[in-house]
Amino acid sequence: MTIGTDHAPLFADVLFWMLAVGSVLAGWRVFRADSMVRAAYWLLASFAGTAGILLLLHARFLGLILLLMMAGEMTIMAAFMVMFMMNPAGLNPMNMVHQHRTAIIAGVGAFLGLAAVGVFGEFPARPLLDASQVTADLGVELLGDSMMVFETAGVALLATMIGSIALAAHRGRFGPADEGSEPPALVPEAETVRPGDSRDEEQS
Amino acid sequence: MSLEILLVVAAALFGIGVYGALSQQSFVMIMMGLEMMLNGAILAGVSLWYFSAAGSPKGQLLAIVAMAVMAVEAAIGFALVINIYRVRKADITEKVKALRG
Amino acid sequence: MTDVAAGVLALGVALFLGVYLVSVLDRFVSDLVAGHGLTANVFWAGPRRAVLLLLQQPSRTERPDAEAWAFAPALLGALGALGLATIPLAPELPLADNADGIVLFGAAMALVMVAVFLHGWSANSVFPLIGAYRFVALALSYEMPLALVLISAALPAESLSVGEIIRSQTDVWNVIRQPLGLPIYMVTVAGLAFWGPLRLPDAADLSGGTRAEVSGPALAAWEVGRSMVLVAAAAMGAAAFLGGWLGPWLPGVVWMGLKTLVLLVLIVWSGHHLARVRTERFVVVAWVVLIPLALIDVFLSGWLALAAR
Amino acid sequence: MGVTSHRGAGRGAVRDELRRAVGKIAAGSAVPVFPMAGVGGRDAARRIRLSRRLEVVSSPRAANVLLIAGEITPRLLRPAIRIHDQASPPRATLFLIAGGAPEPDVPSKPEAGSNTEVAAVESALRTHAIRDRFFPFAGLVHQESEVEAASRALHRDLVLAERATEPAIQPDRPPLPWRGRGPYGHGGKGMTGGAPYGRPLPERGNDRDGLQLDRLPLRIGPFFPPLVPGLLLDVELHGDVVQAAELGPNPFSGYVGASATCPFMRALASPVRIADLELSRARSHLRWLSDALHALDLSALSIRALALAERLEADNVPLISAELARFSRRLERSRTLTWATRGVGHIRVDQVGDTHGPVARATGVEADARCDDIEYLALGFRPIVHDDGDAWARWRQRIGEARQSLRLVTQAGDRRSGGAGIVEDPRGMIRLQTHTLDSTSQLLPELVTGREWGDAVLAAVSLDLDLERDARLTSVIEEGR
Repeated sequence: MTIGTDHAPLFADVLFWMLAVGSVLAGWRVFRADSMVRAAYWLLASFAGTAGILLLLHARFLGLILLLMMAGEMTIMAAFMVMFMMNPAGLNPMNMVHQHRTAIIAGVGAFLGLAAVGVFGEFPARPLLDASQVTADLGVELLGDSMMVFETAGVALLATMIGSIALAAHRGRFGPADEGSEPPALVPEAETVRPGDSRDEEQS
Repeated sequence: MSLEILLVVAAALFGIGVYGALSQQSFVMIMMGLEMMLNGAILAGVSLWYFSAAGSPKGQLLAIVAMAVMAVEAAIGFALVINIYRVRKADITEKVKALRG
Repeated sequence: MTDVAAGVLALGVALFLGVYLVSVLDRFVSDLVAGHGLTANVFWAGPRRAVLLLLQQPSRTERPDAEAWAFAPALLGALGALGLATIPLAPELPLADNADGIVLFGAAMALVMVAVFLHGWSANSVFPLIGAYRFVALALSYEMPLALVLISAALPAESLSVGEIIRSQTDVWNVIRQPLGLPIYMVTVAGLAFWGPLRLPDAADLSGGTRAEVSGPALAAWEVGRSMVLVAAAAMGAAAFLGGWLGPWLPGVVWMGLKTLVLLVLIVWSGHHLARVRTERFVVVAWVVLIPLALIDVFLSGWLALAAR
Repeated sequence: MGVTSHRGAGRGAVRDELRRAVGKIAAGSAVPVFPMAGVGGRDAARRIRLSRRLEVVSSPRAANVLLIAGEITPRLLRPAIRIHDQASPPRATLFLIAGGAPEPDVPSKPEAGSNTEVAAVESALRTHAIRDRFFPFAGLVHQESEVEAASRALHRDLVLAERATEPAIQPDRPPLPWRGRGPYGHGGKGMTGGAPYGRPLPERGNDRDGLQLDRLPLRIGPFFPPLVPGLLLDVELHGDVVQAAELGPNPFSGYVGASATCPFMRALASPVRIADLELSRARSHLRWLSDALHALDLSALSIRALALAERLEADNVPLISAELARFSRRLERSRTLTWATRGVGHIRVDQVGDTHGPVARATGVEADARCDDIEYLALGFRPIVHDDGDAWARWRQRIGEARQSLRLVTQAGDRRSGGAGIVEDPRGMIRLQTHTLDSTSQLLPELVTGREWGDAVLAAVSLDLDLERDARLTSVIEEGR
């Protein structure tokens, strides 16, 4: 099932155009959707289009990993939105936009600038010749010459995990963050909830 | 399918991302804008790898790093959203501005 | 092109047989456990029910996301088919053996989460929604062990292609070489197809969960899609841990089918014997027990693979 | 797939033939039934699980036949109508209106002309009136044994398009149009101003993790399958965590009187054979076991438990006893069952209060009216007690008591007990003089608050509530005054 540019050019071209147009359209829909769950999944669709193009470019591993990662991430985003607004589940229309004009100008400007670089820029023409070893090469590179990059990314991810848990947890760095498997009790009605508030009284 | 077209598509994705990041009120939607920009960046990187790097694996490495950045951004973003929400009860930017004073 | 057509045909036949088999097995085990006598009804009940559902009218809720609601079952079925397409059912069957098959399988199974979440969310109703985010919690916990044990299975083969993984088991099957792999994988299979003890999103305490508001053809499509994911996952288990088509005397396809059947029987049996676990307890177990075990599995398999070189 | 079809020559006829052929295939499948139990209909509604021709579905959406067993009281009427309209066409309703809503516990005839019989006739008349007024197309049977055949006939006629689907009872009004202002129709200022579709946006409240999230108010019942019929529960959900729970009114109260067929009720006034009492108790516990297994998605095992309960008679006690021993060993050894129920719905000793029966005994309170009964003491009766107080303890408690009851049946011979105005029924103590109504259901809101929905349901199931019994006790005590 290796579909690539060298197999059937017409087929690959048609597929590419479908994926490219689909990806951009889905990307546009992300910010026009009136519900965040829809927005999250339009973004996933946009990523899926990109992933398809990566597959066409023989970056198979990257394309599949992109899809795999985004499936999880976008579902978490969607779940977040449901969590913050069960009205119910963000199915009611919303206005999520502000400073519209500035944003459009900036977006169009970025597009024009980058597209100009793409069209008029000079890039060396040294295309990929042998697509059979792409994934293996990437593996060797990751655990060979670029081990440092790989390791740095790994450590950064670990730091992120720790940092985000510390940030998101109920009590911050110095206190119990609802530890253990016992579910925390319900917090009684309080006007403001700050770290440390209302926890003590319910434990007594 | 040529390098120019691929780069234009990537630029379009990036531009949409810029628009989204600037126009949205909700933190999570702003994060989606950032991800959209990274989406364009990944596409551009892989296109360049395919057409002008002779398949050197370092080009793919760039895309992997971009994905790691995306994961970090999402995780930290969600954590910040929860934290701000916890402290200020706001999940959109304008509420935070209003509470600044 | 004829190769592709033959492959698609083989895939279709395998999926159809697999889904039918799941329906027969489910009735069979259910009747056995319930103490009913066994009758030929086991073979007809599934198709009859499918036809009945096709005659039923689809239901409507107030303001659903209609597109997503219709899309979710289709996506689930497509993912099952895609997952099965990565697995070569026999050495001579075309279409399958993708060079990165196991990553493609992983990506397809990760997208199951999207299908289930959309299915629950788009109905605009409470219990389906609760089912949907139950599944998010469940899926985020089993994805990691699933990916890790599949990677371990790929280590001795030094390839991400499922065909190579099967060939690497010529001497000894992965189930013996990596004893931790198959049990962990089977837990994640139950999660993938939300079957048996991990039937959390469609559970009885949610009155059917994500499918509580669904009826008619959509319900039939959803159940068929779920069975397709189950079949794909069981076939992958047979390929990655039980040596796929390898085996004496019989043709490869038969071996593959038999091994898949064994895993299907295990899962279906568990569905009628094991109580549904609680979401939070499963999440704890997945992160505290399954992931470390899967990591140990990766290290041991990697070490063995290096030693064998 | 409407039921109207153009009967004509040519293609229409071919299509009709095809439709018939397909319909015949579908007619052979198990009938998807959604049971709704009113007064006195709970056992009949449960027993349809035993039929292989009928399939109990968990949601009315998937049902073809809605079974309404027993009397629909006014509080049950609106929910029943809503469920009827939710069922996807083709749909049909089947009423089971027994002449006197007999309980199958003990085959004894009520004395002619008694209050019970009069009440039963009145109840049947009321249900007929409801059927005539709201469900004019519904089928009707008088015997539980006819339910299967009648459901199948309805189902067959429906899928063969020989019977029109029942129209919705309430008009299907579309939700209010979105009265939005502002450029995005979002209602004005902010992200979600206004009241979408005429509904206010949810209020926010603190969740248990200190976040302010949207609350989702929800009314559960009275026909929510995993919970007991008639239970109305107003909950407020945060995600799937129950934030607040409030018990609704008992829809049966005022509509059930003393039942002369229930051996425990008779034992209040006059001595009844201990064997009858204990058989009845064992049956009740096994029926509960069936319900609890059903709520855990173990429908095949649930059928097995129910079959034990329904087969249990005075002459096959040793056989059933042996089967139950095997079955209970299997359940008690099940790791997943333990895992699912241990620590769920934990009741502290100080919460027990007025509660008695197995729920109290599973919390370590050794309260049992049988302890004060000489006849029982002569049989060497000692109550079973567990201390854990969680759902798993209650599971083991009831299974243990069912086995103990079967032992007592074999020992009891012709001994009789009762007549002292106090009796221990499967759910607790009934006392005529001092009015202490069992308050197990009052425990429920406290047990489910702060729990995830799955745990909340398991906790509720483990209490073995019976709202009909509650209503009956109230009426008996009021009559006694």
